[in-house]
Formats: sequence, C-alpha cells, structure tokens
Amino acid sequence: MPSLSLLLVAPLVAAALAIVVKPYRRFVGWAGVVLASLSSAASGTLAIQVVRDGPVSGRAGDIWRVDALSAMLALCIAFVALLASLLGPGLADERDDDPARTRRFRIFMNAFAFTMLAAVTTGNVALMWVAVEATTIMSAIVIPLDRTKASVEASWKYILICSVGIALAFTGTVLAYFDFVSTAGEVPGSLNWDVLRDAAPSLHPELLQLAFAFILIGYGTKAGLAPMHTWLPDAHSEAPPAISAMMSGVLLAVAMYAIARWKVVVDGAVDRRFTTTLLIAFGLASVALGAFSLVIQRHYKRMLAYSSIEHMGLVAVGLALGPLGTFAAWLHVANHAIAKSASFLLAGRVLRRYGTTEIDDVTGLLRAMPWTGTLLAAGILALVGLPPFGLFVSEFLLVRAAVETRHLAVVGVVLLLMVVAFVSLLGHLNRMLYGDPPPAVATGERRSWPLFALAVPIALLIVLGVALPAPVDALIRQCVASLAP
Amino acid sequence: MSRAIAILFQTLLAAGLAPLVGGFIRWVKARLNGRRGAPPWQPYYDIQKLLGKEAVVSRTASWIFRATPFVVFSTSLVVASFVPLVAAPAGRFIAGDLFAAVYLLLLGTFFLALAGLDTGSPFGGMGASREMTVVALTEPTVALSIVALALNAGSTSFSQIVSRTLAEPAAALGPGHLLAFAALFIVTLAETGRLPVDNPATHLELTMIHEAMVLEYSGPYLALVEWGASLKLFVFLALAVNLFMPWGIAVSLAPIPLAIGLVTFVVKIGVLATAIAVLETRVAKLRLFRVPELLSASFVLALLAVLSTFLAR
Amino acid sequence: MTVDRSAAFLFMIAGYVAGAIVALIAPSDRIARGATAIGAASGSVAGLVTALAVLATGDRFELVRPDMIAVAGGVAIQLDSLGALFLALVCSVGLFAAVYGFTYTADYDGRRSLRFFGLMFNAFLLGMSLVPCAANVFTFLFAWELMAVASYFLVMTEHESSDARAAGLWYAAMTHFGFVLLLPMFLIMAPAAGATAFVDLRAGASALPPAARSTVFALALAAFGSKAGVVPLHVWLPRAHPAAPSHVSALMSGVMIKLGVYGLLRVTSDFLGTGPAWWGGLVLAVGSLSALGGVLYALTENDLKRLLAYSSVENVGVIFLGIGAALVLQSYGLPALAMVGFGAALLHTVNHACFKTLLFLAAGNVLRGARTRNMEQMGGLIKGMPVTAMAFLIGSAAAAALPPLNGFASEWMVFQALLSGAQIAKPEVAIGSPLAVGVLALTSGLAAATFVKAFGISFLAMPRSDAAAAAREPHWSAWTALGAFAAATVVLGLFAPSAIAAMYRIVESVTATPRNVTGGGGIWLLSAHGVAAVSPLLIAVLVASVAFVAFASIRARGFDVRVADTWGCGRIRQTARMEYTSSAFAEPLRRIFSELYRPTEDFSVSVHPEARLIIRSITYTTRIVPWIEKALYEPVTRGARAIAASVRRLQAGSVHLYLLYIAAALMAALASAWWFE
Amino acid sequence: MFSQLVMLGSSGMLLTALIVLWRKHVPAYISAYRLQVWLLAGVTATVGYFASDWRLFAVAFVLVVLKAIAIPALLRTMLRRFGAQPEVRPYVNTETSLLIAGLLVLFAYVLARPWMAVTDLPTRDALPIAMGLLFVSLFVIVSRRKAITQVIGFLMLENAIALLAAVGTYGVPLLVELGVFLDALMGFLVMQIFVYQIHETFDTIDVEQLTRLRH
Repeated sequence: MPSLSLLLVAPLVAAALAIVVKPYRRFVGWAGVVLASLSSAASGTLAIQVVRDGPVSGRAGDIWRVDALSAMLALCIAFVALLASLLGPGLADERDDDPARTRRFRIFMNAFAFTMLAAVTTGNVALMWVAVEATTIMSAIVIPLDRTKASVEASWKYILICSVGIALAFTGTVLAYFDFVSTAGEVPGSLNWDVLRDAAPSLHPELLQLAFAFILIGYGTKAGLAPMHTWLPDAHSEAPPAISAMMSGVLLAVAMYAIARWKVVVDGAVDRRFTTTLLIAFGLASVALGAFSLVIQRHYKRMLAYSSIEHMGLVAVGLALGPLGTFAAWLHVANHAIAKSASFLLAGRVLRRYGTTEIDDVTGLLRAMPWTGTLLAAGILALVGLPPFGLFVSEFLLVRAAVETRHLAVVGVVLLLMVVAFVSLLGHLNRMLYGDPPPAVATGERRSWPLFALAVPIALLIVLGVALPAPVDALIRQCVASLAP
Repeated sequence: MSRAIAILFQTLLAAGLAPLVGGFIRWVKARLNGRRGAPPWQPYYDIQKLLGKEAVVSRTASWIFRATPFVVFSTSLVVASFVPLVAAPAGRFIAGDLFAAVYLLLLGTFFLALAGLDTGSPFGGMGASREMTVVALTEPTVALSIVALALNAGSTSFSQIVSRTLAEPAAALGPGHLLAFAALFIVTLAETGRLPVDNPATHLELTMIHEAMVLEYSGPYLALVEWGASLKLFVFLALAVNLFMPWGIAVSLAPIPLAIGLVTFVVKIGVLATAIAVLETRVAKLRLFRVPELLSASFVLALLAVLSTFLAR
Repeated sequence: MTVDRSAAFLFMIAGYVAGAIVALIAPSDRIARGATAIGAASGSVAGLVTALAVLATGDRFELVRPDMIAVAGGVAIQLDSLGALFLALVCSVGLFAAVYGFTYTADYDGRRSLRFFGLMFNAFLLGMSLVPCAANVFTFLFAWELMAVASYFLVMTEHESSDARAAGLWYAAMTHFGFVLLLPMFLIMAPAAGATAFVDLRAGASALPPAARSTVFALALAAFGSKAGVVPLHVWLPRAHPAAPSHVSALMSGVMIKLGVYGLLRVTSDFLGTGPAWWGGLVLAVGSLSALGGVLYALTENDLKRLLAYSSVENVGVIFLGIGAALVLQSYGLPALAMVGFGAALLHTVNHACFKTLLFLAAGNVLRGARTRNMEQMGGLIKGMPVTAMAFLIGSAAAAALPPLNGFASEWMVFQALLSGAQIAKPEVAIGSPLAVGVLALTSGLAAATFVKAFGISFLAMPRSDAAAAAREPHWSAWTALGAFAAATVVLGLFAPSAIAAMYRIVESVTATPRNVTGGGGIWLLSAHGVAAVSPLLIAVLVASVAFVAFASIRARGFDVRVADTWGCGRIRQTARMEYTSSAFAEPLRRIFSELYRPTEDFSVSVHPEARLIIRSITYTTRIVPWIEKALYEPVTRGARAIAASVRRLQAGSVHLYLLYIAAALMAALASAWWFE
Repeated sequence: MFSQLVMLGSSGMLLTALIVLWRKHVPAYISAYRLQVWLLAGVTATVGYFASDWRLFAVAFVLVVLKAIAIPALLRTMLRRFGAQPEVRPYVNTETSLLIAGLLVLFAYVLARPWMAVTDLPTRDALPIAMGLLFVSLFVIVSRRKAITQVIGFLMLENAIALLAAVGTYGVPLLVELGVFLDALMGFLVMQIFVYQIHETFDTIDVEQLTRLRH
C-alpha cells in the first residue's frame, strides 16, 4: 500500500513542484528525476508484492486495486517516465534556454505520467476511463511545446479524435453498466471490473456485444488501432521526443490494457469468438497499415510512429490468441515500451543535431553521432524483432500462439506484413546510418551521461531477449492469470 | 598382377598407336582428295623432330605455360589406361570409370586453355575461349551417352559395360545403343578438334580453335601437346569402338584371345578413322556459332538414347 | 582421449563473446583487430574440439538450460554428428578467417570502426556455431537470426558504396523472408502446445497428415533454400557476398549458406523422413536450376568476387541435386541408394566449403594487391603473387570438379546417386534423372570455362593496370589460411573414400538406415553397388608419375629454351590491350545462351567533327540484368509500393475524414454484433 | 407520466441536434446547444425525482451551471474574439444531412431493439433516442468545417452519453460523475485553448486548413 501511494504521489509532487517554482530551475528537474526514480522503485516493489501475495487493494477498497497486469504496466510507465524526465528538456537538452517552455514540459509530463499510472492502478472501470481521458488532455497540452503550425495541428487532431473516441468508450462503459444495473441492481463496487467480470455470465450477451464494440472503437482510437489511428503519426511525430516516448511507449499500452480488461468481462457472457474476431480484424488492419505506411515513409519520427501502430496491432492480435498469445502480447507491450521510448529519445537527439526529420537528409549518422547511431540502430533492430532483443521473443511467442490456436491464416498475413515492415524499417535505417553526413552537420560525439542513460533500455532489451529473467516471466504469467475469466 | 601388366601393355600400345591414327586419317584424306599425302607415320617424324628442337617461350608466360604440356600428355595417357583396348579385364587396376575419364580429359583441356591465355596472345585467348565453349557444350552429351550405356550395364565402369554388351549382343543393336553411339561420335569430332567443329589443318585465325590455343608452343612442348592431342583422339575412338562394338575384345588374358583382340581392335579403329576421314572430306567447317546447333543435336540424340534404352528395358 | 565437451562448448561461446566485447571497448583499432581475431580463433578452436569429440565418438552432446526464456522452451543445445559436421565446418573456416582477417582488416585501420566490426564478426561466428547445435525451435531461430543480423552488418562494412548498401538491404530482406517461413514450418510440426524441442518435432512430424507434411517440406525448402541461395531465391547472394570483406565472404559462401543445407537435411532427413517422390523431384529441379543458373551468371561476370559468389549458387545447386536424388530414392524404398545421395551432398558441402574459402581468401589477397575486383583490370598477378596464384589455381581446379581434387570426388558421387535414380521404373524418374545428369555435366563444363576465365584473366598474361602490375603478396600470415585450405582441398580429394565413409556414418546416424553401402574401400570411391569405382589417389599418382617420366626423359635429352616476345602477327610490342579480355572470353557462351542472359547492348561510334571518316572512338557496352529478378522480384516490390501508395492516401490530413473512419469503424463493429448472434 | 416526460425531454434533445444540422450560423449552434443542456438537466432531474435519487438533482444542477451557463458563455467569448464568422459551409448540404441524421436514428433503433427487450425500465423508450443523438452528434463533428462547430458537436456527444447514463442507469455513481464533469470541463478548456492557438497560428478556425500533416 505505501508503495502504491508513493507510485501515484511522486509524479504529482513533481508536477506541483514544477508549478510552484517559477521560472524553471534545474533542481526541479533533478527533483523530478528523483521522484520518478522513487515512483519506479515503488512500482518495482509493487510488482514483487503482487507476484508474491496476489492483488493489492488500496485503502478506499474499490478504487485502487493493483494486480499483476496493473503492476506490470505501472512498471513500464514509471520507467519510461523516468527516462523522459531524465532526458527531456531541462536536464539533458542543451537547448533548454526557455524556462517557461521547460516549466510547462515538467508540469504536464509529470501530470501525464500520473494520469497513466492512475488509469492502470484503479480497479474502477469508470475511473479508468476518467484517467484515460485525462491522459489525452495532459499530453495534448504539451505536444505544441514549440508552438509550430504542425504541432498545433497535430495536437488539435489528437485531442479532437481521441476525445471523440474516448467518449465512445464511455458509451460502452455506460452500456455495460446499464446491463449490470438492470440485472443485478445497484451494489457497491458495481463499476469495479472484477465485480463486473464475476457477474458477466448473468449479463446479456446482446448488450455486451454492443458495449464491447463501443469500447473497442473507443479505446482502440487511443491505442492507435487502424483505422482510428490517424491522429497517432501526427501527434507522436510532432510531440517533443520525451513526450513521444511516453505516448508511443506506454500510453498506447494503457489503452490496450483497457481493452484487455473489458475483453475478459465480455468473454464471460458472449461467445469468445466475438471479441477474438474483432481484435484480430482490427489488429491485422493495424499491422497492415503500419507496415505499408513504413514503405514510403520520409520522416523518421513518423516512421517510429507507424511502427507503433504495427506493434499495437500485434498486441491486439496476441490478446485474441489464448493464454500464450496473451503472454506474448504483454511481453510485447513491455518490450515495445522500452524499445520505442528509447528510439524516440534517440531520434530526438538526431533531430537536434541534424535539424530535420527527413530521412533523406540524415545520412552518415554512424559517422556524425557514432554512439547515438549505434543505439538507434539497436533500437530499430529491436523494433523489427531481431535477436538478441526482447521483441524477438515476444514475436516468436505470438506466432507460436497463433499456430497452436490454429490461426494459420493470421500467421501467414502477420508474417508477410512483418517482412514488409522489416524491409522498410531496415531500408530507412540503412539510409540514415551510412554514407557521409551533410557538410553542415557537426561530426563526433562525446560520451555524455544521456548516452549511458539511453544504453540502459537497450541493455534491458538484450536481457529480456537473451534470458527473460524469472521474475519478469512470473510477473507476465500472473498478468495472463489475472486476465483469465 | 597379370591384369596390371595387361593394362600397362594397353597403355603403351595407346601411346604408340595414337600418333598413327592422326597420320592415318590425314593420309586417307589426302588419298581421297587425289593427293599422295604424307605417309601415315609422318606424326612420328614430327614428334621426333620437335623433341630435338629448342623451345621458344613467351616473355609474358608463367610456369603454367611450361607445365601444361606435361599435364596434357599425362592426363591423356592415364585416361588411355582406363580404356579397354585389346582386353577388358575386370577389377580394380583401372583407376577410373567413364566419368573419371571425361573429367581427367577436362583437366588437360583446362590447363591447355590456361596456357593459351598465359602468353597474352590474342590467338591464345581466342582459342581458349572457343575450346572451353565447345568442351562445356559437349559435356552433357558425353554424360548422357554414359548414362545410356550405364543404364544397360548398371554401372559406369568400362569393364562392366563391355562385358554386359558382350553378354547381351541384342541390346547392343537396340536403338538406344545406336543413338548413343551417334551422339558420342559427334562429341568425338568436337572434342578432338575435327571437322566440322574445328579444322586441324588450318591456321586461319577466324576458324582456329585448338591450333590457336597451342599457337605459342614449340619444340618438345609442342611435341607433348600434339602427342597428348592424338592420344585424346585415340581414346575417343577406342571408346566408341569398344564400348559400342566390343566384339573381339579379349575377356581373358590368354595369348590367343589377346591376339584376336589386338587384331580386331586395330581393324575397328582403322574403320572408324577411315569414316572420319571420309566425313572430313565431305563436310565444310561450321561457323563457330553454328557449332552449338550440332552439339545440341548430339545432346538430343543422347537423350533419346537414354529414353529408348529405358523403354527397351 | 576424453574431452569435457560441455566445457569446450562453453569455452567456444565465451571466446566469441569475449572477442566481441573486448573488440567493442578496445582503445585502438589495432587492439580491436587483435581482440576480434583472438576471440574468434579461440572460440573456433573450442568449437572445433567439441565438434570433433562428437564426431569421433558418435554420441550426442547435450546441454539444456530450461530456465533461460523458459516460456519459449528454454535454451536447448544438442550436438549430434550431423550438427557436429557443420559445427566443425563453421569453426575451421572461422578459425582461419579470423587469422586471415587480422591482417586483412589492417587496411581499415583508422578508416572505419573496427570495434563494431569485431562485435559483429564474433556475433556472426557465434550465431553460425549455435545453429547446428540448437535443439529446440527457439534456440535455432535465435541463432539463425543472430547470424543474419551480424552478417548484415558485416556486409555493410564498406558502406561507402551504394552497391554495398543495396546489397545489404537485399540480403536482409531475403534472409528475413526465409526466417518468416521457418517460424510456421517448425511450429506446424509441434505435436502439442509448448512442445518445440526437436525431439518433439520429430515425433510430431510423423503424426502429421500428408498435406501438412508437404507444407512443412515446402516451407523448409523455400526458407532454407533462400539461405542456401538457390535460384530463384539467390538474388541476395551475388550482391552480398562480394560486398563483404573477403574473409567474411569466405565465411558466408563457405559456411553460412551451408547452414541452409544443414537445415534442409535436418528437416527432411531427420524430422520428416520419407516423403512422396515429388519432394525429391522439386529439390532436383531447384538444384538443376541453381547449378545451371549459377554457373551461367558466374561465367559472364567480370567482378572476381561476384563470380565466386555465383559459383557458390552453382555448388549449392550441386548439393541440392544430391539431396534431391536421395529424397527420390528414399521415397521409392531404396534407403541404401539414398544414402549415396545424402553422402554425396554432405561431401560436396564440405568440399565446397574448403575450395570456396580458399578462393575467397585468395581473391581477398588479389583485392588488396590489385585494388580492384574488376578482372578487366587485373592480369599477370601470378608474377607478383605466386602463392596466391597457386592457391587460386588449386581452388579453381577443384571448383571445376577436376580430378584428383575434392570437387571431383563429390561430383562423381552425385553423378552416381543420380544414375541410381535411373533404375527406378517410373517414366518421370527415367526422364528426370538423365536430365539432371545432363545439367550437372553441362554445369561442370561451364564451371571449367568459368574458372579458366577467372584464373587465366586475373593471374596470367600481362597486367592490365598499374595496380595489377605492382600487386605483391600480403603479409605471410595470410598464407596460413590459404595453405590450410589448399591442403584440405587436395587431401579431401585424394582421400575422398575415407571422407565419404565418414559422411555415410553421419547420414546413417541421422536417418537411422542401416548401412549396406560400401563406403570407401581403401583408396576406391565406390558407387552404390560397388560396380563403379574411381580412385583419385591412384589417378593422382599415375598422372604425376607419367608427367614426371615425361619431364625427366625430355630433360635427359636436353633442350634449349629461348625466351622471346609472344608472336603478334608482326606487331612490334606486345601490350596488355592486345590480350583477350574477360568479356571476350565469355562472349561465345554469352551468345549461345543469349536467350537466357537477354543482354542489353549499346553501340556508339563518335566520329571526328570535320571528317566523318575519322573515327574517334567506338563504345560498346553490354549489360546483363538477370531477368529472374526482373520477372520475379520487380512485380513484388512494385505491388508493395502500390499498396503503400494507396495506404498513404488514407492519411490525407483532413480531420473530418479521420473522424469519418472512426464512425465507419464503429458502425462496422456494431453491425458485426449481429453476425455473431 | 415519468416515461412520457423523459421521452419528451430526450426527443427535444434530438431535435436540437437536428437544429444544429439545419441552421448555418455558429450563434444558432450555441443556442441550440444551450437548449439541449437545459433539456438534459430537465431529464436528469425528472429521473432523479421519480427514482428519488437526490444525487441526480445535484448532477442536474452542475449540468446547468457548467454546461448551460459557463460553456456557452465561453463559446460566445470565443466567437466575439474571432469576429462574426460568415456562413458555415458543411461538407454535406442540409438536405442530405437531415436525411443521414434520419437514417442514423433509424440505425440506433435497430441497434437498441435487442437491448430494449432485456429491460423493463420505464425510461427504456428514450434509449434509442439517446443513441440516435450520439450518432447525430458524431455526424455533426464529421461534417462540419469549423473548429468551433466541432467543439459544439463534441459537447453534444457528451450530452448524448450523459442522457444515456441518466435514462439507462439512472446515473453512474457520483464520484464517477464528478470525474466525468471534471474531464469534460478540462477537455473543453483545452479544446478552447487550441481553438485560440489555431486561430493564432493559422489565422483561421477553418479546420480544413489543417492538412499540413499527412502520410
């Protein structure tokens, strides 16, 4: 319990500190880092606690409830938030000349982290919705950190589309609640998802089907599933790198988390094929869209964004493929969170050096920024699912789950699309890494601490890919168990 | 042990008779053209004379150029030791089978082509290029002829093929056998540089193949190359006569059969050599780029041979 | 002698990993180079010890760590004699490539990162060494992909040229294509959820329905074929192999593509066992296509390393011919004859590894000496680089399957395997196997032409460029590798009977068929029934003694040798411009097979502006664009681009449109609820 | 009586949505929206009265204060700031819009049929209307050009969900309701900020100008 409080309170304190200290001072940033580390540590202890003793409930009983899945996501969120606060404007960024801008970033970045943490640690489906909606608001404010036309446009699209989507998710929530209330009457904790799950067999399948359709579209919009993904490449590519890292790395996963929670409830009442088919359909559409959008992509940040769509599609497909698929999906979420956040932060460094987001204008990266280039290459190789990185394991498990559940057509399509994505991403990486840097770009890179910080996620990916430590394995097994009907 | 002696004897016989075959063909051709021509044993004089002369070696050439005559000669002679001439003793003193023979001859050609390139002369390169082209294109026909023979005998070993043909003479007159013979005959012409593929009697740059390749050779080197070439011709003729018409060949190593074998062999070779001579007076040399047509025709013959052998079984 | 095999195995891994890490953090290029070589060499030696221990005793070596990546089945290592053979190949080539690489990469000092190269070189060796040891799906795929990634970066070492970059991408694409076929291929065989150890697959494969077995086979053929570089999946090979540094090319051509052969053998002969005859027929067809296609493109190639790469395609085709013959024979219930095919394929695998490594390393010396890969600018190298020339000559002769070298022995065995196919009383076999024989014969004929050209044009006659004239031998340490592989090429040729007997033992242990084939009777290489025999050793002795006698007797008579200019029809001085060129050499065959090559020709004459009869220059260019790529790969890439273009259009920028998508998706999802009622 | 009143209020809300589709001036949109909120508050209060749940009165009160008074006022400020925007040109003309709205309501009825069968709430007749309102507001967002009209469409969407919650479940728990209000307010404020930002950076609030980012 104290660790749960610490997990949630730390980012709030960081945000409050950033509000209070005006203009921004460097110690605020470091304090934020310390608080984010505390929050990460808290999520770690929470995860250990959960694996050992089962779900942890908060004092208010039905509001905060942390099971393995929540703990796993909280861990990812806290870790990515730590990376973001360490490498975001104000500390690592040499160009942090505008304290107002930095202050704004620090406030909303922490608030954003808080809303995501709240979304995964609450046991109440409606509060989860509130928190997810809040993530949209917090992140939308901070996207146009440098009020450029593109970033304003991106965040307008983001907030409008996601608000509409999330409203649809609320409709679904209300519909399910309506069914629950009309069959079971109003009982305390009736919006708690475990109560809903237990009551599911007595609910009306017709209604829950409609509810799930709304929920899937609604949270699917937030999760970047095609064809509701349209805001994603814009927002993720225009946001400051640290925010992109959080959005791509964990925000999408939070939305997938909501879908997964609801899937369990709906599966209790409806033939499992319904949710499975919908998830596979939208998942495959996302993988296809992500993969083919990578083919003729000209901007590396958008490239990373489309790759997120592809990965979320894979996660959606995984969730539909039985226990092993679910395992693969959550492992994939964890791996993707690490790989994508690192890649976005590295892309931010590239952008700062080259001053362009065009792939064609970034050449000779290995020569201009040998370390950043190597790390970015590692990140992108991880994202295309090559060993020794963790995504290789999760993609392998995903395919194995699909073969074991005899979804052979899905296997075929997914693998084909993975080739498309692989070739495209590698081709773009190839063009960026090699050749000679443009004359205007300075070459050489000193080994500064941000580089070491960025090497940590890559090292983590290798550990996950080579050994998959037993605690992680146990945690994700518990995630699967917590989603069992 | 007597088998080993028989093989040694046959090999020496091949080495001794080989130049005569070339001379004989030339003599018959001259006669057919109404000329007196050089005597059939003229090649022996040539070899003798060349062995006594000095050798001129190109400044650009390397050791390959000097080593090649020995490689060519020895491979041809070793191949000759595989081939049943007078007797076809079974057993393992023959170091190779048909495939080995073909590839060993290819080894000689390989070095000869390298030697052609070694001098840097455009003729040498041209000859090497053309020779390798012809050799490459004849390989499949040779192989398929071997298959056709092997299908009957169940083996690619010389003695097996010979003994099977002797045992079942009816099969030897079957269509498969004859087609294979025809194919191998065409290949023989191509491989040994006879008309219509190559003209051994010309030094016209447009038409030369083998002669262009060995243009730079002189003295003892040339002697060895020429001797090797005549051995190759001899081996091919011997193959043709003894694999397809083995009658008369000695199957035991007693004196009488051996004598009969020797006589029949000489007669058979003589007949085939005459046939070549007749053919060479009748046909004109083909343009280089028509040669593949001839060779593909021979390939088709060999393929048909295989098929009809198969169907006849 | 007993060897602690697991210690040796772990030492192998430790050697590679240490080499990789030390190279990565090395303070200077020289140290990085040294660490790379020492790590790779010590790892290879340890791997070789492990492999030889298994080969000598014949019993398997196992090492299972179920706790690493437990959910995917853990890490499982099992080395049987088939795997050990390939491990031995990887490690022996790896060892000498490492030694050779130490001096070879000195050329890169200060120019590019040798640290990264060292990391990737060792990772490449680690991946390749683990592939034949893997005993479950996850371990196999992990090693497989590690090998692919590492070799991709090795190909990109000389990334200044856009060719190398394009080569890398082709390579990565094709290798990944193979990988995604492997994944379902293995998993279909898994008998139960989670049972992905090779033991389970073996059991699972036998329980599969015929259609599924054939699917597995087809996937395996495509996946491993793409790694082995068979036509038409070979497109990456002639691009990637030449682009890599030469010792890496040697590793790729010598052993990496052989791991495709390993995979195919493992899946077909070990897991699947006997299948329908068309499996073998398909492998024969693919083999014929590769053998012929490979050699035809090798013939017209002017880039020395690319010529060697195409020759690898050819040799993989020959290996596939052996496997195909074996599969056909197996399906007709002739396991003893099938063993000849498998044995021949394995022997050719080993042999090709030897002579191709030799050739690539020699080509590396040439590249360093003459500073070009273009044969049209070489010539006369035999004078400056006699050792390299000798090595290249031995390799060339072996590649042309000339006796008594090793290429001949294995091709002879393949011939015998194909001939035994002709005994099966089925018309399709009776037509197919002679055709395959014909193809193989044509292939070796063309290979001879190709290597006459490769050696003759590059090493003989006069240098065609100043660099070629100035080319000298590299540091002597580069010779050790050449010497080792030249010796192996010769020894494996002369003692082929013992080698084939060893191969039979390996095949026997994998396919569990009793051995009633007489493998090697002393010095005799035998066909299936022992009726055809050839002795490379005897041939060698005979040829050598005849040559010696001839030489000695001519020497005894005594003769004068006069050195003079080449006769030049009355020209004054011989120049390199007079020489036959590489293109000219291949011209007759290029014309004959013009239907296959479909060359584009461009002929232009520029005349003097004032006098039209004075010709200033004549330019003739001809290019061969392999039409397989045009016909097969262009539509695919064009299709992908077309789809991508239409997908792009979805993201049109209008927020209204985006919202419309959501509305439409919502309606569709809601409507789908009816469908499920 | 209860169901009639609820029905009346809900139908009125749907009608206001249709008015938005029919009218062409932003001020008219704002009035229609305000009317809709009043009706929503009425329905909520009615449900609260008949279900004797005091919390719904509180909700109705907050609704009026927040959505019927505060938000329209902010909207009008915004409008004054941007000047009297001329005529709104929707993507779909009025006739077609109305037709589509009709079809959407029909679709809502079809969707709600199985679900009306499982409940015997007195308010169940209003469920398809709430759903229809949801679809129509979605349509408004999709088919209207201006940022400000999109905001109004979004606010109507929220009303539709609130209506659904009120008539379907008699309101979600208060804590949640508060969270929803907070989010709605925050969301609106942020959207308002962005409308200003769009106006600043693009000199227009015509969303159609925002198509720089594509592919």
